[in-house]
Amino acid sequence: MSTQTVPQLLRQQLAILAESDQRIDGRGRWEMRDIDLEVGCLYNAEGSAKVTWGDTVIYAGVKFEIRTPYDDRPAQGSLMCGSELRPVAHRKYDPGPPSPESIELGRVVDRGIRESGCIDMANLCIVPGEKVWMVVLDIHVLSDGGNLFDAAGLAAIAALRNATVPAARFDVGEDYQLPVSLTPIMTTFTRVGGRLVYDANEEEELGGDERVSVTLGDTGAMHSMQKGLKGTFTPPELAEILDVAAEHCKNLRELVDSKVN
Amino acid sequence: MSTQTVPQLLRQQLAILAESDQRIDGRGRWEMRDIDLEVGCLYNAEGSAKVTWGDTVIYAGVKFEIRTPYDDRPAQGSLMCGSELRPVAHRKYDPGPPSPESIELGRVVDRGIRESGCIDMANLCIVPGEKVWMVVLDIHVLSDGGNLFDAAGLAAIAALRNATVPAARFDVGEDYQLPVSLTPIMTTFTRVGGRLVYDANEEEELGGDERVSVTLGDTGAMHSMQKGLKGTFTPPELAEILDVAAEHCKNLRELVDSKVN
Amino acid sequence: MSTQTVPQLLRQQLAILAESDQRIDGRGRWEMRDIDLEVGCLYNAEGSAKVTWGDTVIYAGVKFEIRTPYDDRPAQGSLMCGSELRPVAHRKYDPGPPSPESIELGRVVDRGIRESGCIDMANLCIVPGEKVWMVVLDIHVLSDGGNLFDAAGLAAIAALRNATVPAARFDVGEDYQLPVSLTPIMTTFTRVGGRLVYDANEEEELGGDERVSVTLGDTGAMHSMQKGLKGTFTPPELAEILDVAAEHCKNLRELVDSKVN
Amino acid sequence: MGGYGDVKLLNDDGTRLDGRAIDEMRPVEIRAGVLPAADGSAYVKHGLNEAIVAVYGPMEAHPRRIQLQDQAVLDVRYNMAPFSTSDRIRPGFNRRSREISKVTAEALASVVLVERYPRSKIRVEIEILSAEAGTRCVGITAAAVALADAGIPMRDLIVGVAAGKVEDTVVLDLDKAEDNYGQADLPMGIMPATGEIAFMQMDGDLSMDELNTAIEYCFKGAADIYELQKAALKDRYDGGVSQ
Amino acid sequence: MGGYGDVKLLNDDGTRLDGRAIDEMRPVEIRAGVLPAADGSAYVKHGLNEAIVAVYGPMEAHPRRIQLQDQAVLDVRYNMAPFSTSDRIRPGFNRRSREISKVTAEALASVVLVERYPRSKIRVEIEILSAEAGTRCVGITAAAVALADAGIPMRDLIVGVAAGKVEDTVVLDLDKAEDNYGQADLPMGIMPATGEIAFMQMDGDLSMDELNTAIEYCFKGAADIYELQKAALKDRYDGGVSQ
Amino acid sequence: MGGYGDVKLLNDDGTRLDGRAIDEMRPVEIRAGVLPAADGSAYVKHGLNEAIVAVYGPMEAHPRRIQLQDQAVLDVRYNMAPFSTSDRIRPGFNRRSREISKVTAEALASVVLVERYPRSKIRVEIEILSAEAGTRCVGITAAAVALADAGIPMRDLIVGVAAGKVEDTVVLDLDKAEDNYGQADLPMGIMPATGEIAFMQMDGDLSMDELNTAIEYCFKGAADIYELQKAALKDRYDGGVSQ
Repeated sequence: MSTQTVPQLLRQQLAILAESDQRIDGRGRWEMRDIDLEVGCLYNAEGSAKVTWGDTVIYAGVKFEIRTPYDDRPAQGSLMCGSELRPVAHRKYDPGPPSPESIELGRVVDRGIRESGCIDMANLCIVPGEKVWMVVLDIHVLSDGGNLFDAAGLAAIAALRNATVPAARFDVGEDYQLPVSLTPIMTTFTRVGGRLVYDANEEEELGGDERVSVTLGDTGAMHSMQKGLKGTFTPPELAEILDVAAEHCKNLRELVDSKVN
Repeated sequence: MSTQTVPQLLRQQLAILAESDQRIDGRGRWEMRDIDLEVGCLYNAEGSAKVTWGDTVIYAGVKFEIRTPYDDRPAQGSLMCGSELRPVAHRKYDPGPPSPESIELGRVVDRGIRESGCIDMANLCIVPGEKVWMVVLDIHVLSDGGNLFDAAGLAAIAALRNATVPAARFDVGEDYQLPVSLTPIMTTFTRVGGRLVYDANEEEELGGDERVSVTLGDTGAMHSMQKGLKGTFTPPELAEILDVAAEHCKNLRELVDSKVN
Repeated sequence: MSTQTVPQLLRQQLAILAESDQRIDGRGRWEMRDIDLEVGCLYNAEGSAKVTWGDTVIYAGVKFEIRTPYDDRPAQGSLMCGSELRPVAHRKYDPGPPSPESIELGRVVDRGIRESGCIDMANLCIVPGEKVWMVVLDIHVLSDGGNLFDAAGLAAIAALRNATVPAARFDVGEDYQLPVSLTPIMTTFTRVGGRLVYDANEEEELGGDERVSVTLGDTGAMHSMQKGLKGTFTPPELAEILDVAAEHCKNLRELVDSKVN
Repeated sequence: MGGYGDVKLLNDDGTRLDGRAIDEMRPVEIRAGVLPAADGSAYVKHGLNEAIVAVYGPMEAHPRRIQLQDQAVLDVRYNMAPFSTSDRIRPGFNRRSREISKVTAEALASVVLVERYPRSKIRVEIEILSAEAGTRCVGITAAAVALADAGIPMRDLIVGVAAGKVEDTVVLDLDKAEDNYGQADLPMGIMPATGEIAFMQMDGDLSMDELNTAIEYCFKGAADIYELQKAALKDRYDGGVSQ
Repeated sequence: MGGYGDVKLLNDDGTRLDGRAIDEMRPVEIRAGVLPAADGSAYVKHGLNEAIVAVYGPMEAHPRRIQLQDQAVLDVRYNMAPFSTSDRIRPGFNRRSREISKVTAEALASVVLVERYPRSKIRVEIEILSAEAGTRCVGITAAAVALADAGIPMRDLIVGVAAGKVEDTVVLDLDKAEDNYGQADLPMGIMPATGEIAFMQMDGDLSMDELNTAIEYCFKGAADIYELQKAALKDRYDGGVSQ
Repeated sequence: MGGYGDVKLLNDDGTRLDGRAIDEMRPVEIRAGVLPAADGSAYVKHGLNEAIVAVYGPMEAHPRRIQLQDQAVLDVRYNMAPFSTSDRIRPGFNRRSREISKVTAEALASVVLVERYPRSKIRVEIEILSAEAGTRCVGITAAAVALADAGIPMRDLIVGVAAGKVEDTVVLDLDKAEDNYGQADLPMGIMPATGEIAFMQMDGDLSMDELNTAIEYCFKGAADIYELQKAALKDRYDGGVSQ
C-alpha cells in the first residue's frame, strides 16, 4: 500500500500504451480475457459454480435455511448474499473483519441479483407466515487477478441457476430446482491510461482509476450500477460503455445457459 | 495525546490566572457560559433537544421500543441511555468501539436520570408481564467545546420532557406525553489552576485536573455523583461546590421549564 | 516476544544441563513440583478448586445454567468449558480477545473431561426435551509459572467433583452433588535441552520446544492428547512418556480423592 | 427498491403526492460553519433529511501504514444517528454504512486536490440526524461544503442528488414513499461546473431511455443545489459563524 | 439502587440484619505478595468479597501512541471472574467494568508518583473472585497494596470503602441485601493520611446532611482498613511471600 | 467423538460400510500450483474433502511486534468456507478454527526452515471448500505441497492423516459416519522420511495397544500420501501450472 512508486511507473506505462490504443496484455479495449465456468462442483453446496476468469478464481456456493418470513411479505422467501475477500486471494488482503472492498463486492453482486427479480420468491414459501426458505449465496474469492466484480457476478448467477432446494433433507417435501427465471450479468469498465476499458486485469486495476459496474437483465434493462474508486466520468462515456456492456452481457448469458440446463 | 508540551504551558498559564481569581475566557469562578436550548428539533425522534453550551453542541433523541418486562418488575417500563462520543465531535476522538470516556458519559447521564425517579415507569406498561415500553435515550455529541457532562445531562432531561409515547404507531392505543415528573440537573466542577471552577471550557479541561459532577433533584437532594480524572479533593471543597451547584441547578431547571410545557 | 537473545542463552544453558541429566531447578527428569490443592474455596461458585503448582496459581469455578437440550440428546445435560488467560497471569499476556493460547488451553481441558465421560449427563436432565442443566466450568489463571495445562486440568476435575447442582435456587427440586464418576488427569511433557521432561517450569517452557499433553482415565486408557508448539517427537519417545504419565496420573488422582469426598 | 405497482404515487394531473412536479426537488437549505470544534462544517436540510458534516485536517495520517506517499487519504464516515429513523438504529457501523462511506470517500477524493497533502489524512464525518430518503446524497452535498469551509482546495464542489422511477415515470429526488414503493433509484454525485460524475449508484429497473432522462434530471437538480452551496459559503465568509 | 421501601433492613434495636452497628464494617483481611508471577500483588477479603490484584511494571508503554511524555500511564483493568456472582458472568469487558476500570485508574493515578516514570506503563489487574457488594472498593484497597508491594512509589495508600442509606438511615459498608434494596450508595477512595478523596461515585437519594454523615462514616472505615493495609505490607517484608 | 455403540460401522466380513479395509484410506488426489495470485498453492481432494491452500511470502512481518529476531513467523489460517458443510457455517473465525490454525502453524514450523528468514512472515491460507471428516489433516497435506510450490525450504514434507476406533476396532482414515459415531479419533502430522511426528491430537478412548495400532496405520497411510505429494510437485515443475 505504502509503496506508491510502482503504481506511478505503471500508470505512465499504461498511459503510453493507451495512446496507441493498446493494453498491457495485448487485448483490445473492449476485449474479455479467457473464461472457464464450472457448475455443480462443490459437494456440500446445494448449488455451486467456479469461475476462472484470467488469473481470477472465484467459487460461489448456495445453501438454504428455513426462516420466519418478514412481516410484510409472509409468503415470500428471501436472499442473503455474502462475499469473503479473504487473505487467501491475494498478498494484499489482510485477515480481520470484512474490509470495505469485501462488503462492496457482496452488496453490488447482491443488488444485481435481487433487483433483477430473477428468483421467484413466492416459490420459496413453505408455510405462509411461518416458514420460508432463505437462499444464502456465498462468494468465495480464491485468486484475485482483477475484475472480481464480473467474475463474482457470473459465479453467483450460475450457482443460483444450478441450485436445488433441499426440501427432503429438511423434511418439508421433495427437492426441487430453485426457480431462477432470468440471468442478470454484470460488466465492469475501468479507466486505464485515461480511457475506459472492459475487464481490467490486476495490473490495470493497480495503475488505473475509477470503475463502473453495470448489471443488465435479459431484456437489456439496467438493474444496478456502481461507480467506485477515485475518478470521474461523463454522460457520453457512460453511453459508450453501455453499448459494449449489452454485447458482453448477451455472450456471457449464453455461456451460463450452456452450462446449466 | 502524546504532545504534552502544550498542556504544560497551558497549565502554567491557568495557574497564574487562578492566582488573581481569573479564568482564561474572562468568566468568574462560578460563572456559566451562554446556553441555547431547543426542543422538538429532530423529525424522526419522539422527543429531542439540542443544547449549544459555549462551543459544545449536543443533540439528545428519544425513541421507544416495546419489550417484555423484567421478571421482577412485570408492570414497569424501562430506560436505556446511550452516548456516542463519535469522531465528529473533536479532532481528538477516534473511530472504533465506544471509548471509556463515551461509556462514562452515558452511564453518568443515565444514573442522574434513573436515580432521580423522574420517569413514571408504571405508566409505561402496556400489558403487564408481556409488553412494556422501553425509553431509549441517545446522546449525540457533535462538537466538544468542554463540559460535555452538563450539556448532555441538560439535553437528556429536555428531550425526555419533550417526548411523546408513540402508541398509535405501534397499534397499542393513543399517543400520550411521556410522564416525566421531575427535572434532575447535572453540574460539573473542574480543578483549574489549583482551584475548582464551574463549567470548564475545552482549554480548561485540557490544562486542568479532576472533575466532579453532581446531579441534584427538584428538592435539592443528590441523585448521582461522579469524580473523574486524575486529582483529589477534600470534604470542605465538596461542600463549597455543592452550594454553587444548588443555585445553578435551580436556574437550569427553570430554563428547561420555559422550553417544554 | 521480540527479544530472542535471552531465550537463546537460556536454550544453551538448558542443553548443557540436559547433557548431565539435570534440570534448571534441580529436579529429576520426571519429577513434579510441589502442589497444593484446595477445594470449595469460592463463595459464589457451585464447585471450585484452587491449584498452586510451583509458581502457577489457577482457580476453577463451576456454575450451572438451565438450557433447552440438544435435539439429538433430549434427556442429557451439557458441559461448557472456558479458560481465561488474562493479563493478570503474566507480564507476557495482553488484554484483548481470547488468544490462541487461551483457546487451546480451554479446549484441551474440555476434551480431557468430556471424552472421559466422567460426568453422568443423563443425571442432568430436569424435564426431557425441555430443561437440562448445563455445567459451566471456568478456568481462571492467576499466575503462570509454567505447565498451565496440568494445573488447569487438575483444578477442573477437582472443581467438578466438588460441585453441587443448585436445584433449590432454580426452583427445580433439591440440591444434589454433581455426579462425577471418574477422575481424568492430564500430564504434560516438554522438550527441554533436547529431551522430554515432565512438568516444565516457566524457564523451561521459555527455552524449550514442543509440548505433549496426555489425559488418562481411571483405567489407564487415553482420552485426549495434544501436541503443541514447534518441534517433533518419535513413537518411541511417546511410548516412554506414556509410562511416566500413568504413574503421575495415579498419584494425582489420589490427591484429588483425598480432597473431595 | 421495495414493492412494485399497487401503491399510487402520482396524482391524476401528473404531479406527485406532495404536489411536486416530476422534475422538482424538495426544498433545500444549507449552512456552513455550524460546529465550533471542527476545522470546517456544514448543515444541510433536504426535504426532511438533516445532515451535519465535520471536517478535520489535513493532519498526520496514523497509523503509518494508511499513509499514501503521493496524496492525502480521505477518511470518510457516514453514520446515521440512532434517532434518525422511524425505528431506532443500533449505534455502530453496519454493512450499508460502510459501503456508503467507501463510495462517498472515493467520490470526494475525485474532487479534493489530495496531491497537495502527501502522507496526510483529512477526516470527513457525515452525521445523518434525520433521514427521509436520499441521505447519502445529502451527505455528499454537505461534505463538499464542509471541505470548502475547512479551506481544503478542491477542483469543484460536488452535489449529491437522485432521480428515480415511480409508476413507470422518471422523477427527480425521490421522497420516502417514492423510495419505498418506486421502481428505481439513481443517486449521483455531480460536479456542476465540469459536468463530471464522481458518484453513481443505481438499483431497480431502468431502460436506457429512462436512464438518460434520470441523468438529465439529476444534472438539473445539481445546478440548483450548487447555487445554494456557494451561497452558504459566501454567507459564512461574510458573516462569520452562521450558527 | 434497586427497590425502595418494603424490605426490612434494620432490626428493632437499630442494628442491621447481620448484627452490625450502623457504622460498623464487615470483616476485612489483607495479604500482600500472593502471586509469584507478578511484580506486586495483593489479596483482599472484605465480607464475602474476594479480590486479587497483580501489578506489572513500570514497563515500556506500547503502542507508542499511548505513551505520555511526562508520566507513566496506569493501565487498570477491573474484571469479574465468570464464577464470582450468583449468575455466571460472560467473560470479557462490559460497559460497567470499563467505567469502573477508568475511574479506578484515575483514582490510582492521583496517588502513584507517575511523574517518576515518563513514557512507561504500569499495569494493574484487578480480579474479583467472589462478589458480594462493594467490589469496586475492594479492588481499590487491594490495588493500593499491590502497587506498594511492587515497589511503585506513592504519595499515600488509598482505601476503598462505601457508605449508603437503608430505611432512611445512613450506614457504613453496604452488604448485598442493603445494596439491592437500599436507597443510596456512596463508594469512596480515601487517602487516610492526608484526608483527600481520590475516588467518589454516588447514586440514589441523599440529602446534604445524609451525605455529610456518609462521608464521615467512610473516613472512619478507611482509617481501619488503612491499618490492615500497612500490616499486610509489613508482614510481606518481614516474612517473604506470605501466600 | 459423538455417540457410542448402537450404530453399525463394520460389515460382517470385517470391511467398512464403504467397502474399505480397516487399514485402507479414502482416494486422494493432489495438484500443485492452482492459484495464479499466490506464491505457491495446492489442491487436495481426500475422500469428499476438498482443500485449497495459498502461500504468500516470505514477506516483511508487520506489525513489527510479531517479528521474531531469529526466524520467520508462520501465519497460518484454517478456514471453512460457508458452503463447505451440510449446514452453512457463519463466516469468520471460531474457537475450533483458531485452535486448528495454531497447532497447524506449529506443526508446519517444525518442518519449514524458518531460521532462513529472520524477521519475516510466511502466510499459509488453508481454505476448506468441502468437508467430510478429517479436514485438518487434509489442510496439512495441502499446506506442505503449497509451501514447497512456493519454493520455501523445508526439512521434509509433512502428511496429515488420521486413524480412529469404530466398534472397538482400530481403522485408518475415518469417514464422516465413522467420525460421528466412532469411539476415538487420532489425527497426526507425519514426516515420512524421518519418521517424526509434528502434529498429533486425540480424543475418545484408546488403550495403549490400540494407540500403537492407530499410529502404525497412520504411518502406513502417510507413506502413500507422501508419494502423491511428490508426484504433484513433479508434475508442476514438468508441466507448468497444472490447473
